[in-house]
Amino acid sequence: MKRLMRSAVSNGLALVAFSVAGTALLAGTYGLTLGTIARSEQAKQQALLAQTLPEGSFDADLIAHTVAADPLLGTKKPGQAYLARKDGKGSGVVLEVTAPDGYAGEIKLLVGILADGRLGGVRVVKHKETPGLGDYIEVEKNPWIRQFDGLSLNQAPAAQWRVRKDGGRFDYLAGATITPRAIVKAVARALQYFERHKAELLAGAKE
Amino acid sequence: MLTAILVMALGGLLLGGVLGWASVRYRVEDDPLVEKIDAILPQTQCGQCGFPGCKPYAEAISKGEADINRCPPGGEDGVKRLAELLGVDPKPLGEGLEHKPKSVAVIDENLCIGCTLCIQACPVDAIVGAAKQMHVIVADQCTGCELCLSPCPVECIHMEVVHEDVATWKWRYPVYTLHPTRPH
Amino acid sequence: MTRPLYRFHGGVHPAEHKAESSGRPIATMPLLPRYAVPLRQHIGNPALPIVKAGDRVLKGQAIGQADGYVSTAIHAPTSGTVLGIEAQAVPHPSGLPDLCIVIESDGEDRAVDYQPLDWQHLDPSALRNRIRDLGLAGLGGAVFPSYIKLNPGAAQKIPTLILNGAECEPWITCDDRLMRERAEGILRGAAAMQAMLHADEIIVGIEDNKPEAAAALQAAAQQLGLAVEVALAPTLYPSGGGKQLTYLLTGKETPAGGLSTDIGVQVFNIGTAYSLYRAIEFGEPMISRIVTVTGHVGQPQNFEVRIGTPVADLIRQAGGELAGASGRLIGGPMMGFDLRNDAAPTTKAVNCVIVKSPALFPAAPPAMPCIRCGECARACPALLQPFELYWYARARDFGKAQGYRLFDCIECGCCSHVCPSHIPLVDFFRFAKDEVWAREREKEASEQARRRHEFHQFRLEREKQEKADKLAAKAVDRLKTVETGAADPEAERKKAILQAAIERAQKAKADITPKNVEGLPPEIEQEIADIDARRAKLRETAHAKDEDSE
Amino acid sequence: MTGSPYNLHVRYATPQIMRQLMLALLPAIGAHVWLFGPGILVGLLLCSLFAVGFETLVLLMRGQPLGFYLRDNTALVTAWLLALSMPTLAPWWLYLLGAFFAIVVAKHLYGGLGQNLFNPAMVAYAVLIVSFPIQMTQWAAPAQLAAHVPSLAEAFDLVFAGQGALSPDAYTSATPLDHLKTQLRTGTPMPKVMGQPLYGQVGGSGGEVVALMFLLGGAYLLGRRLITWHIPVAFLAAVAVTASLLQWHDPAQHAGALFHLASGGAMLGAFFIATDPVTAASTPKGKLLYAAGAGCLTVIIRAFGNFPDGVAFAILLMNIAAPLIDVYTQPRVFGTGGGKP
Amino acid sequence: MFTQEARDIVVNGLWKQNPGIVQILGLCPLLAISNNVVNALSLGLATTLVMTVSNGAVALVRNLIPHAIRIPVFILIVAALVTVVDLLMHAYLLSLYLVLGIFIPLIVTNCIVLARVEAFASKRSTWHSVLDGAFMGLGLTLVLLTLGAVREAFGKGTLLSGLDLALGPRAAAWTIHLAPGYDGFLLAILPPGAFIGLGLLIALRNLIELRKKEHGPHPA
Repeated sequence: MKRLMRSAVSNGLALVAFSVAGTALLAGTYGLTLGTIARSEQAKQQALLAQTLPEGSFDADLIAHTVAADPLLGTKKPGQAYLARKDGKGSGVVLEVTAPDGYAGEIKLLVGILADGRLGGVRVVKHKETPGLGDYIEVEKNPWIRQFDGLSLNQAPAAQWRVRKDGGRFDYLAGATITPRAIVKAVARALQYFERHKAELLAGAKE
Repeated sequence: MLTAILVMALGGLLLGGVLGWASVRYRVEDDPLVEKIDAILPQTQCGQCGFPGCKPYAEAISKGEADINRCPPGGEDGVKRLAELLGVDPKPLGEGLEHKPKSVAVIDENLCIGCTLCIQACPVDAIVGAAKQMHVIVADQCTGCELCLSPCPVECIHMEVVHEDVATWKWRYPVYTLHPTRPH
Repeated sequence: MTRPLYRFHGGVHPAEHKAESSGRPIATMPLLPRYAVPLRQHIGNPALPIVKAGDRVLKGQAIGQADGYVSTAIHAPTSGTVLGIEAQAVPHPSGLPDLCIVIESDGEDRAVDYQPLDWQHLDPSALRNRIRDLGLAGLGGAVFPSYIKLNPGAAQKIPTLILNGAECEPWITCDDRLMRERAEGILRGAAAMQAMLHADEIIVGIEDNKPEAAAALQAAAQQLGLAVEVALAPTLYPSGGGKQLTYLLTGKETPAGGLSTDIGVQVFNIGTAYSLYRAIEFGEPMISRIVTVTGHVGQPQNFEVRIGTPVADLIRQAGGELAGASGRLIGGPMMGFDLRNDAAPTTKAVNCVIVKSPALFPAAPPAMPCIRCGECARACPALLQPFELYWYARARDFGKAQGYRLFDCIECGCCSHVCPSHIPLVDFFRFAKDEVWAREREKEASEQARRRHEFHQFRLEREKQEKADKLAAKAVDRLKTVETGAADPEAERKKAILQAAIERAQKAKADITPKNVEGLPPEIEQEIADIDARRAKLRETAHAKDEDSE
Repeated sequence: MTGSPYNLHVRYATPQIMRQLMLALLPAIGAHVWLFGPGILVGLLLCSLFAVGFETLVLLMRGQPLGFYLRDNTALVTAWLLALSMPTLAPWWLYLLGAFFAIVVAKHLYGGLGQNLFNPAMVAYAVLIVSFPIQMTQWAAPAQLAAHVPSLAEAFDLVFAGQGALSPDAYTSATPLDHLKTQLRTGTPMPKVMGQPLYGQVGGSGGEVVALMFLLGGAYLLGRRLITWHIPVAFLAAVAVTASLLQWHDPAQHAGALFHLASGGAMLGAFFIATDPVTAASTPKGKLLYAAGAGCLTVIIRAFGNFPDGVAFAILLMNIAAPLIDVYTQPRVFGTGGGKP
Repeated sequence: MFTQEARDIVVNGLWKQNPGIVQILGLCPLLAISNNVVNALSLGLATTLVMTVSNGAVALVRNLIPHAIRIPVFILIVAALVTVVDLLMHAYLLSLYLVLGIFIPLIVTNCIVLARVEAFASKRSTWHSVLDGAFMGLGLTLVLLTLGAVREAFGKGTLLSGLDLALGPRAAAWTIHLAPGYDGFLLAILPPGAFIGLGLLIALRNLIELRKKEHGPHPA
């Protein structure tokens, strides 16, 4: 019995020692990297958002605020909108948009719209399309998504917001039409959303 | 941060305590591995491996003190099965060791002087007889270890290879042509 | 005839080739100058020879006796002289020689005085022992000692007696001819069997390609007034397998690893029944049987052949091998094996000799890999999955093979017969079975060696301990003697020490001459005694020589 | 030492079995030529050439008897099955790659004939559809719908020189399965989709006739007892039941049993691919289970998966399960009165 | 310093007992993250770092660790080191960190790390343990790198794509395009490609060993 206790206590204490040493090491590293991690993440987010807006269209960090769910955004839960400012005034907005009808489910997009209703750019954030078939919507794989840059509802009438196969103006890759159709539709709807909520989106008053 | 350290310390104390207790409480004394190795060895008790019998060799293997390729009676097949058991690569029999066909010792009755030396040498008591009596080797019990050969003062013991007969004959692994027989 | 038949799973229809030999009546072999009777003809222990070289024997005289329970006797096929007991070619797939009693015929063919068995009045056990001593063994192929199978067992009753006249293997017609020509004898034997087994019914199973045989049996049954049911089974190999025939006629499956008696059925070959008839009616031991000689020979025919007849002589009697013969087969083409040496004698197991020719038995086409098409499984009467078995047997994974019930394989050869890739499946199963048995034996031996070694160690330890104890006791004694003292302490002490030393020496001498003569089996004791006697004699003669020289 | 020497009168030796299989494929090939133009012949020819070429190469490398194995026709059967599952008029290198994966990877890397775990043609198909989804989904349009049916010469041209002269839109169309999925994803209701000209009477114009011919070939194999009924019946029944269940659950989103049976590779799979004895389960009960699983998975993959047809993936998945299925469906051995070994 | 023993350790790590293709340990990251050179190299180096330091640390304190709790202590040490690496990468190599994702923390459960600690570092000197950790790690990295290169080359026709994730945007230009216009063989990049690739690597090694045995000067 005594042997049992002695073994239990000595092993317990040894493990305590190692635990404390290890935790201390971790705690130290954590403290050291905490600030850097936050800054890196921030920068990363900003860099991603910046891709959807032309260079020079904003001069300050984008500000996030929440927008309510809207069928035009394809969202079912409140999402984020990011306000871009130039010279202190709202110069554009980046919307989180969901295209619900991809070949393999939802496609999450970031749609950057300038104050004048022109598209700054569109980026796919998340999708489950077939690799090699529907994934040319990623900018790293194909410049296809850059077709949207600079377009607006005025420049391209509603009838043209379709892929070529359906009589519209957008290119697509043979064999995969569902994906571009979904994105084109989603972007067009996002533009409509912007037209309707332009004022409040650009005001960014809730700062 | 302090909480983190405290939580970890407490967890360490608890786990360490339990493990320390369990290590003493549930210590396994006997190594069942030895039994498993021993079961593979052919039990000739011949000592060619350099150990006095199969069990000591099995113990040495399990402790990592002996290689698995020291047992000639077990042959390549035995080495392979040991390798499988221990999860190591099989290897050829060690230097100077070779697998011999199964043999039994035979005493030449005309020469035996009944000295009992071979009886003492036989590890499996397969030799029967008493002092000044002719000794006889029970062929069924002889493992072919050859340990009785050297003690015999008159060299009356020799090994005889056990040949296959109708009763012990086995169907061979079928050899059949995979190549076409050339027509004519 | 109204009996419902139960179709067993699988089976094949090989070309029958029965007509070659079934048309001619059974002929008798003439007396030959020499016979070689193998000791090992039946399942179980080989017979123990009870004659030696130079002995004169009569036809039907026992020359070997049953050794143990599963064994039976062998008899001289004719009168003559025993030339010796020597290793000879025997009909065995190995081609290895085995011990045979070689008898030189004296041409008189004088028989011992056969004594019919009063089987209706003999004590059943005594009757069975007589049958054993007459050497009766199953003639269907398995050669199991008949006296064991004629024991009704603890239940004192085996309700169903089946006579196996199916003869499903191609080429073989010995049973067919026997049934046609000697139906009455067969049924008389069967009646004796029925009485010994207390069977309620006798069913004879015959494939429907032997209508004459069935008719002959039916007629004989009527004549004898014996209630025998002759069932015509559809011709389908292997309906003559014991288990298959039992199922075919009764719808009962013999349990795997069990015997047909477990389901109240005993099966005998019709040839065995005929031999039993000869044994009990005439007291004739099993010294002959019917053998089909067919294939590439001058005149295929059935012969009544004495056990021990060289196959070469048999073939010569059937018109000899025709030009282009390419070998000889013992047994049928499905389960038989190639005979290496035609000097080998026939045994109780040899029912057929087929001379091969390339036209009748072309060389096996090259085997292709198994594609698991399942033809073999569809053909297997034991409901096995031969392709799985083959896979593991080929990989020498015998544990797995046994899991797929390797030992339920009856080696009928149906799977090899239908294999579209021409794989010799049965060869693999035979290989695997033998390998499993061999390993089992090896394990047994090594286990025994281990136990003996452990006991050896224990004995050495014990002896050492005993010796130490005794020495210690002596020392104490001596000390006592010394302490108590005597008249002349000094002389007494010296004497005591001297005495102790002598004793010690004697003791030590006794100790280092260990004996290992306790609890020996009698035959080894006998052997030692024999050898010692020989040695003693040797010494005596040596002494005598010495004395002479002096 | 020969065991049973009577191994001679085999009904069909392995090479003949393969020849019978190819014979049974002929009606469907004929129908295909009649309905879709002679393009398929180019595919069959190329696939056969490449497959036999790779087979020769590997046999040489493995030091195995060449003529003996080439005569067994297994490479040809694999090639035909692959060519029939691929789109007609695919570029030549697709056939080359397919033959490589079928013969070298799926067959010989696993040990050659009889040793492969997966159906070689289906492995090749899966590799191709995953790697080249665009090329693998450009199917020849049925003759009466296509703007232009390529002649044999044009077909050669297309296969070797790429699209060149002809725009793919002129002679290709999505298969009904593919099209159905596309339409459903974009929200077209089921009845409207089915009314479109591509769908013919049952499962795509032309497609259902080819499927019928596969059925005919399958019936021939059954009649010759080269396959047993278990796998095709269980496969097709499972397809029908699963499809019906889905349709019953949501008629707007799922096509019915008849459509599924007559389209894609259902019939080819049921009679010619799932029945491949090397890769299928082999006990009677196991075959039923195996094929039912494959049929059920086929419809599920068609309905919810990322690729239009699911036959190949379903069969490959069940290939993995086949050995296990066999272990658990061992038939009762004679004399064991029921229960597993 | 480089005794025969040290040389053996190096050879074992890189070839004879290579964790990736001989011991077949640590497959989870090996298969998941080897779809291009940069990912493979990064994870390989991270693992090497962890192995080197943890082997060294364990060897250093091996005499202080009671036998009964050695496994928890090993895991504690390894986990602490992995978390440190994880935090550092999160802070300074964010893009790469996002790509490698869960596989950095998973190094803790990579059996090769624990295997070396238990089998080697807990019994041998610190210097040899460090060497063993480093070269076992490098052996794994080598396999990862080869696999990554093969998969990337076949799958995308490039090498070193994604270098910018580790070295900043400038490095994007360093990507090597092997065959312009090559569409890519997608299977190689998808998970099955990893299994096929690893299988081929193992086969290649076995082939080399076999050849060595056949033609080698010292027949075994």
